Amino acid sequence: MSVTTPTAGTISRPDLARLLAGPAADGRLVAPVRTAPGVVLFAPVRDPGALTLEYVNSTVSPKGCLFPQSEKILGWRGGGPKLDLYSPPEPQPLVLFGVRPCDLRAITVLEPVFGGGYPDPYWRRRRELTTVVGLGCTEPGPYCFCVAWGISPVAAPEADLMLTPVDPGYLVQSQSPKGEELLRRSGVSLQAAGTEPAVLRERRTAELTARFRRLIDPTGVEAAAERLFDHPYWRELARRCLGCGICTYVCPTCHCFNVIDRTAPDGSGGRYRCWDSCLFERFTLQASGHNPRPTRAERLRNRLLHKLSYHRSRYGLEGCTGCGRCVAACPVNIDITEVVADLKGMMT
Amino acid sequence: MKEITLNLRARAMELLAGGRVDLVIGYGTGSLPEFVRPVFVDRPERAEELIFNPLCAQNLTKYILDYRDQPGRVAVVVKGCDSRSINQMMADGQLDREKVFLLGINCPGLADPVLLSVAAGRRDWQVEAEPEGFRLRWPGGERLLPRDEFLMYRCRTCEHHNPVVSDVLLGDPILQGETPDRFAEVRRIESLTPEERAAYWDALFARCLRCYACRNACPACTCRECIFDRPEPEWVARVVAPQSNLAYHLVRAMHVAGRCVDCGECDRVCPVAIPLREINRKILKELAVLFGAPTPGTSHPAPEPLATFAVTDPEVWL
Amino acid sequence: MRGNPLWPYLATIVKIVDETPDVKTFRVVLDDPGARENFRHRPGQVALLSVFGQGEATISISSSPARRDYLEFSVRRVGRLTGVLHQFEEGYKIGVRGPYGNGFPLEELRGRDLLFVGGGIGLAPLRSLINYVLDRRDDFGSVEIIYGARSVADLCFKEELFKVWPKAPGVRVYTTIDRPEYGWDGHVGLVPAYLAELAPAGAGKCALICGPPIMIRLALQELARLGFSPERIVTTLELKMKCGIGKCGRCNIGSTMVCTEGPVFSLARLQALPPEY
Amino acid sequence: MLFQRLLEYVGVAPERLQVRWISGSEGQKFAAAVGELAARLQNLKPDARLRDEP
Repeated sequence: MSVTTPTAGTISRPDLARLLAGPAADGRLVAPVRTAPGVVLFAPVRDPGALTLEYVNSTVSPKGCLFPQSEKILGWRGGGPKLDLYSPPEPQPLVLFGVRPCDLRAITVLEPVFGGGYPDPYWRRRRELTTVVGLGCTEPGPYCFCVAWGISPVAAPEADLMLTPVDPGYLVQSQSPKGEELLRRSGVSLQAAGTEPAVLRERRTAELTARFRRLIDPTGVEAAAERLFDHPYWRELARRCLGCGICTYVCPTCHCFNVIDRTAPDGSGGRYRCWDSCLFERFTLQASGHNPRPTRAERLRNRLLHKLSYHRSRYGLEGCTGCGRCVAACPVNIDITEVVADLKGMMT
Repeated sequence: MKEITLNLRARAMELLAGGRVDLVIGYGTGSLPEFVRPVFVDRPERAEELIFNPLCAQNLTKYILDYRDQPGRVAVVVKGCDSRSINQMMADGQLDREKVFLLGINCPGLADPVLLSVAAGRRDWQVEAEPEGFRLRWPGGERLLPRDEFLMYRCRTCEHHNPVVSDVLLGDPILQGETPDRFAEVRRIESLTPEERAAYWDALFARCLRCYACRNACPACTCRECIFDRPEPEWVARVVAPQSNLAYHLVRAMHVAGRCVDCGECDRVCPVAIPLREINRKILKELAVLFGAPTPGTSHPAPEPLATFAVTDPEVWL
Repeated sequence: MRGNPLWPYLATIVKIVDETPDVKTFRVVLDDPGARENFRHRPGQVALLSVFGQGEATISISSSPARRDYLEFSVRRVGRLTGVLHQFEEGYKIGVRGPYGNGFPLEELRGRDLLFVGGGIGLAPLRSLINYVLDRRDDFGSVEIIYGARSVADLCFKEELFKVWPKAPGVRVYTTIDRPEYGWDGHVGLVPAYLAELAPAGAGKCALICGPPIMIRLALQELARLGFSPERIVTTLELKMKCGIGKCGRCNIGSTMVCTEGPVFSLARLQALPPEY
Repeated sequence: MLFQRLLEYVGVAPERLQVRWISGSEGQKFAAAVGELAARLQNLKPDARLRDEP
């Protein structure tokens, strides 16, 4: 993603609606929508007025725009000796608005997984077709801890267009050709930015960092996790785990998937890539009946260690971005920040 | 609820110290004041981890199944709604009553965390039950909230403040009073036109993540191997789509039909707040209409509406 | 859609051999000549076979890379997909994706004496290496093959086991079955016991072992007792794989992805991994 | 009965589910019942909510 000379400036609130009016009109805008009390989801939005700006973060991460929960990866016709494959339809170009810095960092966290040795064309294509509009935070949420991983709540290079709320409007920073394209097509002109964007971000980051409810220091947790692999802590923690998929499905960096074939009555069919969860019982069950992770303890350990250790040792990147969704959504209060503190505590 | 907590701790310590049970499953404080979580106390000195406050919503009875095949006895804290699960699990042959000690709690009604967050305008708060209502405290503020406006949805139509089965009662009995209509929401949905009903449920199931939290939290979902996990035959497509989400919820509702005790856990654990219980409550209403059946688990042994045949049963399709 | 690692090459089944009542060897030829050209595999590598409508399964490539014009997969009927595959006939289309995995460490094996220890279908990945060794006989030292199965009918690759391999230079084949059977005058007993009985000298020799986990565990103890060093005992792990390219997050042992960094591991490396396989 | 009412509740046409009590020896009754079901379904347009799309 080549970064051209970043143009920056401010726009007013009504300008924001104009910025998004084009994509919204032709059904290409995905933005946060309050769908139920306490539930904000990224959804297609036809009228910019329908999206919400009063949200700390969405209940489910916007990962689904780049790595959909169910995606047809190929189809076939015929069967037996006569069979041919066909490609799925092209995904639709999208404008994804309202992505917080923790979810923007998640794109970088997932890049080596879907890029890497065997580049994944589906992720690549959706990345190319999606213009990501980031929105800086004004207030840390009750369960956020992004700064613990060195993420600024108001800055993220992954966004094509980065908005930072400044009264009365927004500071807009275009960080890619796609960002500039969106600005140009919307006809919204940027007024001169009062203070230097970088300076403003610096100040805002420091301000917000002081207002986080709790901050963890994850340094050393990777070594702790390695050493405590066999510790009974995991079995004790997993006693209350329901073994459901909530924490993995709301998470912006979980990337595990299953490949499932579906057949129509006439024998033709499609192959789907769908989200899967290492918490599910059958995730590692082998045809022979052997399961390397037979109980919830091993599975919960695998999920937490993937975030706190494995992702880093495989890709040199933290596996967690501190969005706090799994802390908010877990029905039995399995809190990853508490696990980090426990693991480090057990090492001293 | 403070004296309930003290009674609970004392009784748990006594049971553990006396070797009557090897484990006490109850509620404990969470990683943050607004969270409560299941705790598994296996030593007398850990008894003071046990608490009871207006957030203790989880139905702990399903955890008993994890210890069913292990030696020793387990004690579990049960509220009124949870205790119906005990009766139902016994009726399903899932529970050996001798191996379980029931710490019954007379529950006056719990607070709805979502409503409390709206009242406090933030999510980091603490709540305590007081005779006149819920005392809500957050950094820099405090309010006394009227009880019936902030009760959890399930508690507004509570049928059993007092456990229907227990080995000991840890609070003073609460006057049950007349149960308000539990099927108001079901009737509202029934009053819609078929197209409106279809649109209503489609919109809800469209946001279902198929995370299976509703199934994993449900005390009536006790199959050893669930059909939704088995790829062969794939009764319901594992691919998340409107059709398979609808099929999943209908099939699950039918599988727990006549056994769902209306404890409200599926509602509570759903990460995208789908009012799942209105499906189960529709079935409960039909069971009441067709067979005059009370809420499953109200008593044990009791004839199960879908497992027994009576000559008076209606034969609509004969 | 080339350049798509999840897109299988279409292939045609040209020959099906019934090895045992529940194992069939499928010889397949990739339809697209270009694909045939650049599908280079090393012994011990795996491929993901697509049975359209059932999904994909990870199967080791049991044919030697030296024989370039076809690929062979020996598949035991254990589940849904393999069940349907076993009903396929010659001429049917399947999908092949791969080759994936690291394969046997040929550089370390070159010039050494080799001991193959196989159990049941575990002979399939070893067969790829055995035939490779026989195709380059001078590059390797002596070859001993200890192989066992539940019964005579369950012995895989009988043609090679009794007629081809014993006649190859410097190769000794020891076959056993679990329980005595009418008409079988060979050795009777489990593979680890037979291994202890034969007691091949371990110094400088590489051992390659594949089979049911219980056989591997017992045989490993014997090999250690016979002086085989953990670096030179090599096995393949049969974990569930859905993508084969290190993305679907299923086949990890700790942070090691078996599909990309395995499935072949030396005992030394296995012992360094967390006990989760 | 129960399932039919549940289907109705979620907006699926109840006549898509028909239940009959037919013994093994009542061949004609079975044929008639199936014929009747097919006839009823003819005038119902396909319900995309009930068909998995491959």
